[in-house]
Amino acid sequence: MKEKLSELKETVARLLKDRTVDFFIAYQAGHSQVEPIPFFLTTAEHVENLFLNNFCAHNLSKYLLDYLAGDEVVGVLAKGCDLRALKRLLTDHRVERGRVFVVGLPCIGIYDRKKVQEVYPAGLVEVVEEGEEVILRGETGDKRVPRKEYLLPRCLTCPDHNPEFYDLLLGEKVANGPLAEEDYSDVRALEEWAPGERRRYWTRQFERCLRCYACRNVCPACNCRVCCFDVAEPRWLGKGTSLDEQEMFHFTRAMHVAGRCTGCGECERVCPVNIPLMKLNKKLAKDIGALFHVPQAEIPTEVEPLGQFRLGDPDEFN
Amino acid sequence: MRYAYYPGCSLEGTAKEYDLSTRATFRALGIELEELPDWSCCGASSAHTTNHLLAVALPTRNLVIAEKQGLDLVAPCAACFNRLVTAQHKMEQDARLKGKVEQVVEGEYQGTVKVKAVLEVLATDFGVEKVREMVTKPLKGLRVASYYGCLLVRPPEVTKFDDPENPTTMDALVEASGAEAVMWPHKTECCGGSFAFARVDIVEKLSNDILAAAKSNGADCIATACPLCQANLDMRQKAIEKQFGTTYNMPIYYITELLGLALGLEPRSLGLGTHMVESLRLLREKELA
Amino acid sequence: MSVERAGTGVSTAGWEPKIIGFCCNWCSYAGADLAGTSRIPYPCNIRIIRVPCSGRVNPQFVLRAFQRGADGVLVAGCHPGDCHYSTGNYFTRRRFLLVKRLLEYLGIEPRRFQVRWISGSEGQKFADVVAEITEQVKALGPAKMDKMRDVM
Amino acid sequence: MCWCGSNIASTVDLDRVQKAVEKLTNVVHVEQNKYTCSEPGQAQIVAGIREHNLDRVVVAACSPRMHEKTFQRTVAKAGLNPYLLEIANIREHCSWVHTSVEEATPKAIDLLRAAVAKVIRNTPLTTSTIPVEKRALVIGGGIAGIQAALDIADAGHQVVLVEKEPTIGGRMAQLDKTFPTLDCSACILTPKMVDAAQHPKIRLLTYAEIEEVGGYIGNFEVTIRKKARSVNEDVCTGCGICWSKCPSKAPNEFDCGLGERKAIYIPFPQAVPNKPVIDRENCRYFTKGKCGVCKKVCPAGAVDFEQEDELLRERFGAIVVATGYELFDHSVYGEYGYGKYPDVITGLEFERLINASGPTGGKLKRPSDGKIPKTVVFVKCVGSRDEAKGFPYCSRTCCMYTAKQAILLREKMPEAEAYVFYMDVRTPGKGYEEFYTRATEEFGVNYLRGRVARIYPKGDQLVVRGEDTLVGAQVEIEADLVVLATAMVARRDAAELAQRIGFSYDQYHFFTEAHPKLRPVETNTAGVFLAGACQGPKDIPDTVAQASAAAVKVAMLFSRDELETNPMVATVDEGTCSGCEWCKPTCPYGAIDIKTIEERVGKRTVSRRVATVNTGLCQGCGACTVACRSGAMNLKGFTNEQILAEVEAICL
Repeated sequence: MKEKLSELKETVARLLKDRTVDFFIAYQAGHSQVEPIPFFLTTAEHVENLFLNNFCAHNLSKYLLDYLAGDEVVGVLAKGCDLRALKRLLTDHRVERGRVFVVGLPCIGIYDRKKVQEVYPAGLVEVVEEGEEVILRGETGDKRVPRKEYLLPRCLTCPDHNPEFYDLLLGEKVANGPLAEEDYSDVRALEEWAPGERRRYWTRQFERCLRCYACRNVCPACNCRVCCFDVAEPRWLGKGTSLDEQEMFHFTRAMHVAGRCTGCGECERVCPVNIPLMKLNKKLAKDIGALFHVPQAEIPTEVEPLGQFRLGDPDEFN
Repeated sequence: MRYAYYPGCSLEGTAKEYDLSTRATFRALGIELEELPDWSCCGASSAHTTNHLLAVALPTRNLVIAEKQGLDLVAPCAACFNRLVTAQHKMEQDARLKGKVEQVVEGEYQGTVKVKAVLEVLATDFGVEKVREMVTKPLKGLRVASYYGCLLVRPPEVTKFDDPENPTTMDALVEASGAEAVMWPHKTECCGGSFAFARVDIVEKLSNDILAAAKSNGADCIATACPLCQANLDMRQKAIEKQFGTTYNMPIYYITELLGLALGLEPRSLGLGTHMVESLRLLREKELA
Repeated sequence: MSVERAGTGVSTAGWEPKIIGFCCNWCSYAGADLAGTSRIPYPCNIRIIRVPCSGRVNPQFVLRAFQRGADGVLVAGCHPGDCHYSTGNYFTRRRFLLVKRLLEYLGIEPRRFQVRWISGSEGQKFADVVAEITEQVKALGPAKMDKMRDVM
Repeated sequence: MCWCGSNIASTVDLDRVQKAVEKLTNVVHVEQNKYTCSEPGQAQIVAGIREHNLDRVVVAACSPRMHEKTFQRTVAKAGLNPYLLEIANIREHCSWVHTSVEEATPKAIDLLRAAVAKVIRNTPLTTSTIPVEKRALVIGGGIAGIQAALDIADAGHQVVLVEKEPTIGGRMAQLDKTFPTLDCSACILTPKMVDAAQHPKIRLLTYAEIEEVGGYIGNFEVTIRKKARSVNEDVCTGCGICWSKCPSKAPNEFDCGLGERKAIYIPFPQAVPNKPVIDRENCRYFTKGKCGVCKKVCPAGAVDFEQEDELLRERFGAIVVATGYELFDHSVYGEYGYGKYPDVITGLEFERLINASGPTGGKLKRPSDGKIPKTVVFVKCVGSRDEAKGFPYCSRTCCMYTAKQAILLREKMPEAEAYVFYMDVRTPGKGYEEFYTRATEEFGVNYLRGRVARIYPKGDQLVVRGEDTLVGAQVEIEADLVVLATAMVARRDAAELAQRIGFSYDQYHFFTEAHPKLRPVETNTAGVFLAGACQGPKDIPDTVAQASAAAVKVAMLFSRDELETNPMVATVDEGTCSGCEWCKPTCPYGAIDIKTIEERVGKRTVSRRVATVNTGLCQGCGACTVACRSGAMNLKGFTNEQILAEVEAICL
């Protein structure tokens, strides 16, 4: 991915210069190699600060919501997963296609900062891919590890190594196809537990919640103009932090993205207390697939699964 | 093309001509038949009126053998065909029954073999057009009423063969042989079937209707694809004529006899000349034999 | 919410469960009315909230009920095909098929949350459903969400 | 709080409830009375409101389905908005189903607490009004449409009657005589057709179809396609020279194809309007480019080859759908010859063959060779009551018209034999059973109970083989003509029309009434009514009755200048709405649209999409509110705030 940096710089510079875009959203270097941060460019002079490596996880298209009131054309760098997020925003009529210029970025996987830092708490220089393995090259030497184990979860089952559509593609398309099939094994495992055990499990998770709303803020499906958690009346959610409010929050969040979640897992990645939010999202995705025959890969759909019905839907309510 | 061949008991007895003509015609067309080793009774017509398990088990035994042979199965006799496909249908619908039957026949039934009637093999698998091309002695001037009877077409969800009310497969083959297929309404009327032994009066009435309909629609003869139909119409024709005071003198052929003839085969090699109603005279009159 | 009594040390003597029933105005509420006019007795634990259609029942209402201490929740609507508004209960069905599974996944005893189709002529069925749910919830014991902490 | 005599008071300790309720915040006054719904009871409420200056009222009594409207009127009498009232149902849901005071009393307190929690969040709701365009659209010019149009017009309202054929009259015009009186169909129908054409309040649009329907009750916007007739209706006098000189012929649809007509034609002599139409597919001028005889001979110069389809946009306050039925296509019955035997005909074809203005001049001649039939077999339930090849429902009219046709046959030709194969004989109608009895006894029609298994030709006859289940024997009848009583089925374009207008239809594509018993002529779309066989198989008396009922519904609607809308409708908080549109597909009435609003953001004006609810269409189900994640969509009278408050009050 790094190798595409110079092409990215040229491209962004050109787009800004010829006014194809009014500004551009990409990445810049963060505190370390494993923590790139978003970068908002308004002039071509800033392209030298652009940064790109295989830790660029952030979905940048969500920032488009900050530029709704206006007529600027915004350029955005998008991987396959980011494009699905953008599709979510387009399907929800939150962003107009005409106001986005998509620079597509083929991607074969982003590495999980937390996992890499367990091996290399500091001083990582770069990650070099070698077939099934990766070399974590650091100041204190190389470590060779199995590639699959260090990728973000979403990258394992990613169906879109190339973005589905774009206005311009960086480099060549890469070979497509997920590394692993989504089998919902983590969801199934939890389903097997005794109800009391499951209750205790979720209590432990929700107890930690700080109600920082990072999961919501990063989520492409959570794109309401006004979030129900932020209004005073009706009081959908209490302001205090208590276990029951936390549970109410997580239940509501999960239901609000049910059938709409793109499966990017950003919510879980950004959670400061490591609540396994994808275990909730995937549970709903799995049930929606089984009950209504809408597989995760088809989301975003033209009409959301909960906004439609079939006369022959399963009925267990009698 | 190669098929497993299930003659069934009729083709070794009353319908010897059907056996002869089927084998001869298929050979002439280049369709290979391999007789099912150690085949046994299909159960018609008594098994399904006395014991439902037996009615499925008997044909299944033969199906299991055919599966080992790995070929699709041709059953010229309409009753055999009907019993075989009925057994397949029943086991498809009922897994418990299938388990029981497998126990009885001491073998596993996979459902991999397709059971076919002679008409289907000739018209669909081989192809009407190819038959037409291979005809050397077109049966010009012969007016044939194609009589299908009931067992080939009913029940339609089981036999999955042609239109149950107005089938046309045999008519197409008749036309391919150079003869004229007569349009008539009794193609699938009941001939009385095995009632021949218990209620001769009914069989005579029903068969008379069929003969009368064929005659009034201008047919010289009737073509069949079922030993029982052939037997009722042929063997009882004299008695019927007596009973109803009429004269038909209408030969009842197997479709394979007519096709064999059109392909240039010797009439005797097809079994012609051994029917109850003189079968060669008409052909000679028309200068076809 | 589904924490079993055993081990909590909370005394349940004299405890009666509280069950909230969301009933659609046209079928299930009328069914409950019919149970009344026919004098069919049923346990007193249910409190009915009238909604125009079962499709009006937001899953958040259900969770709020549990959050505030309800021991059971019933959502009742017209039978599929009979909705006064043609299609409302088809959405109800989809939505609550998921909610029920999600609640169960969160460890909430599924018998505490039920969806039933009860028509305006099914007074007896309404009474039977209430009796059934009450009995089940009684067997499960109290379900206050914030009691969870005690278990930990 | 109502005692309801002892109905409530004997099971609920109302004094204890009163003590509990008095303590609730916002509650300033509690009182009990014996019968709240009685005059004195209501007067007490009015007095209470005035005395204590109340702005919200809770009545704890019977079901709101019983007396909510009553008490809304009561509080309105005291000057309060009627929607500032809530009912706590402590009778049906409490005192009547719980036996002990100890059980019922705490529950009653909870129910009151919930009602109080809700009522303080009630807001005054006003029924807005929408104007009513007092013009009705009637779709379909058969007897149903004609009757509805005449009744609405006689009530003093403008009607546009749209018919897709060149003439009105519909199926009834094709019939010969009508049961059970045997009066001539044309004799009773044609005067009505003329009335419809001459009525000053009715505008006929024949040879026209509905293209598009928008709007809602009181205010429908309809686009009507007036197909090119190729004849200027204003000029044409209907003299008939054109069709007598026209050289091209085509099968006459009106005679079920049994006779012929010209390419420029009127379907039958009494057609209304008596103005011909050119069938361009069969016209020599349009197919070959030369001819023009009609144009040359027309003394009025009415023939216009250049005429094009015309689109009319009209406003209506109500729509009556009366599009009728079609006959089941019996060619799926192989045993009856796949529709290929010319002498196996339908009941409607029989009507044309015995009709004096039919293709045979009223002499019953069979289609194949024109011979006069001596033996006619009638077969009932062809396509009806047959799940295998047709439909499971009963077509309702066949028993009677078969009896009629058999009688007509025997009356006209006493030497002919009539046989009827039937499953049951159903005669529920005035004079119907007597009529059937006349068929069998007076006219000697042979009724055979059983299905026909097969029909096949024999010589120039048809053998009908069936079973006589009463005798237990097979019967074979050698017939000259077989008449099939084929099922009445929905028109093939019925579903499409229903979708275009926006109401529902059943699995057979018959239009669905709003309630099978109590609202038989309304659809679930306000302002759209049904008449005749488009709603289900029907005979003429039932059709006319339904048409008049639909007309009354329209007249009722038009008796008001403005309509009060249901105030409990969905409403959008535009500030919150993201315009995501996910609410839209949940609305069964198509009441949600998206509009663009402008707002100031900083220094500039930007536009933004938000949902908007058409209060004329919204019925207040609230499905949209749950689809809305942000809560921008809310339902007046059942708001999120109110329901959450009820939940919390009960759980206290």
